[in-house]
Amino acid sequence: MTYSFTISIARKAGLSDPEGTTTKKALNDLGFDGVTHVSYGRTISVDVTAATPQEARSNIEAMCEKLLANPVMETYTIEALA
Amino acid sequence: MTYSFTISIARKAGLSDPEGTTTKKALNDLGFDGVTHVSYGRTISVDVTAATPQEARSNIEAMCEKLLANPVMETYTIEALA
Amino acid sequence: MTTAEVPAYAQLGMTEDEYQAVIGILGREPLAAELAMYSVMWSEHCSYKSSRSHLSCFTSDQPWVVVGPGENAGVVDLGDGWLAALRIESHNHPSFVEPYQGAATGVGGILRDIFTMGARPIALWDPLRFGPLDQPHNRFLFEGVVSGIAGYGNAVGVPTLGGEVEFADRFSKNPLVNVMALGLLKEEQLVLSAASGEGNLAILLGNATGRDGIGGASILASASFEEGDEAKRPSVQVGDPFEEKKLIETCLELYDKGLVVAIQDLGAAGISCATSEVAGNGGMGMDVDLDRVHLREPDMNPGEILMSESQERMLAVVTPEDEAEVLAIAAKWEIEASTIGTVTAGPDLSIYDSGELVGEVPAASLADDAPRYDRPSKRPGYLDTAWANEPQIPDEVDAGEVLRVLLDDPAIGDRSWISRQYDHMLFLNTVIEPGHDGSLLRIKGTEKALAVSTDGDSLRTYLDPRRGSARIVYESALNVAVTGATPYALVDNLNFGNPEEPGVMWQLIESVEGMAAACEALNVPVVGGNVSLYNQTDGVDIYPSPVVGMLGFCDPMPENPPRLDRAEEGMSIWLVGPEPQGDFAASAYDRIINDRLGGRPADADPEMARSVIDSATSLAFEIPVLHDISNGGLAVALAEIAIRSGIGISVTGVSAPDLFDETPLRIIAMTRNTTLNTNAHHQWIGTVGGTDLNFGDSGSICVTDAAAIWRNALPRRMNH
Amino acid sequence: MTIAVIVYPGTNCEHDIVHALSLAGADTEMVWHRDTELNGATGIVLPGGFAHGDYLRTGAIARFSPIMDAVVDLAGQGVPTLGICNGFQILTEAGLLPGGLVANRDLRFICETVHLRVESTDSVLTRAAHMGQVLSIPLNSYEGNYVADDVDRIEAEGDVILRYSDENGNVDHITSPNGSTNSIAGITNASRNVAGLMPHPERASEDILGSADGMVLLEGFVASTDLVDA
Ligand SMILES: Nc1ncnc2c1ncn2[C@@H]1O[C@H](COP(=O)(O)OP(=O)(O)O)[C@@H](O)[C@H]1O
Ligand SMILES: [Mg+2]
Repeated sequence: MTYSFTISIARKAGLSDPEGTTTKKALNDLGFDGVTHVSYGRTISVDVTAATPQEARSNIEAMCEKLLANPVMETYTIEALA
Repeated sequence: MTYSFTISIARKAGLSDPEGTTTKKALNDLGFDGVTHVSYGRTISVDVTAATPQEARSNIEAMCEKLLANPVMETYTIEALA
Repeated sequence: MTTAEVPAYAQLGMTEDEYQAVIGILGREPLAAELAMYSVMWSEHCSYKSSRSHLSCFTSDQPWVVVGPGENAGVVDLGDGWLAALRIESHNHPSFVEPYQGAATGVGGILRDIFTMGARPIALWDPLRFGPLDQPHNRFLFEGVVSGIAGYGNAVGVPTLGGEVEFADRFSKNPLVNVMALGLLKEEQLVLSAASGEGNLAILLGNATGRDGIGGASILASASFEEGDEAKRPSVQVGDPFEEKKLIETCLELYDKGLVVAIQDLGAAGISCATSEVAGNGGMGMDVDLDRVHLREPDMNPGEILMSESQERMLAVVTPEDEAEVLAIAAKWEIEASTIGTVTAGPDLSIYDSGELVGEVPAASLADDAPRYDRPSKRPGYLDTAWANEPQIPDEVDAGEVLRVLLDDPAIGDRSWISRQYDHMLFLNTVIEPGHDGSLLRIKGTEKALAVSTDGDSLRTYLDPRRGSARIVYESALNVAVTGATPYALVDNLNFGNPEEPGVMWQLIESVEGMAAACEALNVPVVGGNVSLYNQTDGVDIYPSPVVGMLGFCDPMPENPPRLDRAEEGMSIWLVGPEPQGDFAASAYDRIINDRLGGRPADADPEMARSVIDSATSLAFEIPVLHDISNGGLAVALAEIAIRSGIGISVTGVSAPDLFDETPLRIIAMTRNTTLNTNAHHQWIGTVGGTDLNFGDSGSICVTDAAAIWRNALPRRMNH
Repeated sequence: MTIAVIVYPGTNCEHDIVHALSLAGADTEMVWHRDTELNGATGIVLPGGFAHGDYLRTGAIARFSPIMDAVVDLAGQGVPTLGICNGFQILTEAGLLPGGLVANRDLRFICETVHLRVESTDSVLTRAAHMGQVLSIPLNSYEGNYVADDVDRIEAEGDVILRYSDENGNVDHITSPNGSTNSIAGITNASRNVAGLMPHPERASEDILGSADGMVLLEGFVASTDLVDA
């Protein structure tokens, strides 16, 4: 059975987020004055075959820990898709 | 009043996704054999001040059209955060 | 008309006559896949049907030419077993649709042309043309193209050593993105694209085939753009420099081990073009099995597989004995490979899908039988009006004030906003980096060096295609000569409007003849080129924009080649070349200060060209500063030296209009002593020193002020 | 006495570093990332480039290459180990050096010669330089912006070996070319045998290339490999 997940990865608070900062400035320059904060994240969608939903999720957790997110700089959340 | 939104941006179907392909291969190499597909996306979180929630959302829609998403290659969805 | 009423061939951009020609070749109506193949292979982009007959005036019979036009890249001999491969390409329409990916895939494509020849790509250059930067969309395109070139070139591991850029209104809806690449190889590594040996195998290497850019060649590169065409966007191709890097290393290892009989990159029209060309070039045929093509999307039909323009793919012909080793090398570099075809005695290219024959055409007919058009040409009416509209230059000008304006022009100001985004140092060959005249690269382990300059001048070629085109050849020759190199070979890129308009054909013919004559005068072979037509949007043609890439060669290289930043207190300044002739047509002064365009550019004298270019080449071995005069005339050229060296310059006896005159074939030389060792016509004009650029009665400007304006010209427009 | 130069798919500075190390008198051997042995290596260099296309995160996939067990092992034993640019990024991903590298402040690639001030001579890379020395060395990266969640500890322990400065050695965090925290350009580990930097010393290895200032770093590194028993 194949399960689909979306992993959202964000830069840890307090570390610089040049993409966010630059985009905020660009939006302000374009006349969107009301924009007060912008931050960037990445999403990785993964399809994985496993025997049970639990196994699939624990697999995804292992992937995040090992490769997909960098614990020094990032935090992540996992969402299972229906 | 400040409203928060998260914009999720995905690459249009059919376009090649070298990052996704390379990451899938890396996961398989690491022993995650069950991974059958990986694709990449990005999220942008924006805080915007506006008089009404409607005004905030229409602002966000304009930002997406103008700057945040690349209509040639990407599709996007907007989510309002509570 | 609904699509149902338009015949299939017309939907694919073919004329009725062309369709009849296909029927004539096959003796029957073409199958769907066959029609698709002819439509793309006979498109302007692939077949050069409008321009081919005019390109014959270029010559390339010099003894140092190893491979002339016709192959993927030209190849010249550098002695001691070394060869250089060079090529130029355009990716204009794709870059307008999606600037980052359009430019990126343009870089990928030109690199494949180079390593297809057996060469390691060692450098890139990027001649660019955009609309004015005060319009946000033009800034968006410019930013996207530059980052696309950077994103792909840097990651694939090939340095970008320079280029050029122009901004003019007619490029707003049709920017020009050309890329030139240079490769280096040893004699024994040279490979060509002609298949031989019945029973040899065709192996497809690299990326999986997906629905990328199907019909891209015919739709994007061969037809004019209309407002609203952005809807054609699904044909955007995504570049993968990582895949290309692995493909380069794979191919170079295959050549090194002598495992390749022939090889061809996959560009426009993908598999159909590559298989028919390798087979046709060798007078052979090929059986191709589409089931064996590795696909990105499983449900593709034969026509899609044949036409797909997925990037980063190569087709290698190898012997059956070597197949296993070739596949093993591909696996080592972590790229996919599948054996998709077998070379036959010919003449047919036979395509099978699920065991069924879906197409069978004479391989050579796709290339050789493409139509050729001798399209009508007529001198366009705008010329008389333009020539009569002569520039008016006042006798009294404040040169300092004029310089303030000129140095702020984005095509005159510091272009390191661009080149800083490019890795221009990789391989440790770069002796003269971007920001001077020509680039200079050493060849490690030898005394030899290569110099390159790319040049175009669209407004001058608009005012006089013949003279303007000759002048860009001379300018590029001077740019390489001031590094110590001798002009050695040229590639050209003909960016023109809609060839079905007689005025555009006239521009093209005049331009080609002008370039050919200048090359002849310098004894420089034209070893390759590219033609990009239909650069027309909403009925407006671009300015005719031929671009040349000149390769210069020196052996040995000067020990300490001239640089713009080597001017020092007390040096004498010399002006080498003809007296100023009042040449202001399309000059920076007339365009920027007077804000108009008109007059007829001066003709460059071939005799004078040879004399000045030769003298530049030899002076480069002796003196610290040597700079050719181009955009903005003497004043701008001197300002560039003063700014880069951080020191003042005093000029005596040059009147104000002459400071901005753009008479061709002139260079500035600086010497530590009071003589200049040259036979070319020259005169002393001043001395280095102080803090100002001082033009005597004609005005002055402080070097630090000039520097600030010059440095800020692009950043102030692009960094928001 | 051989310095192993690790080559990942997408690495592109391997020939350049070999060239410069040989000018510094070293013997080198290129090692493919799928290999698993580094027998007899007296030093290790992870060169610049775009390992695995820089996809996912720079250095993230390379960090799991089969050769990395041997790299981590030898580095742990004190073998001099140097990461340049992408190699630095791989070393941070592998946890051999603290912190990480994110996109440049202005979101553009930067290729230009910058000035670096030597902050510590207590590392395999900076041992031949002198404190406060200003070096002119090319930077070439998109993700060169150094971040760390424990930057105060890194500073306090003296792990910073190179900082971006002006030509006179003045450090101004606002004008650091890429926005690096505290203008950090290079760091070392607690044992001082692993070092990483974003600029490319091999690109400043001969006067004809515009600067030979990188040689003091590479010569220092080669000298420290001479002290290792293979
Ligand atoms: N698009 C570009 N990309 C990289 N370098 C560029 C670009 N445009 C200009 N340059 C560099 O700026 C310098 C000056 O260019 P240009 O004024 O066109 O020279 P010239 O007038 O001598 O032909 C050259 O070194 C050139 O390579
Ligand atoms: Mg010049």
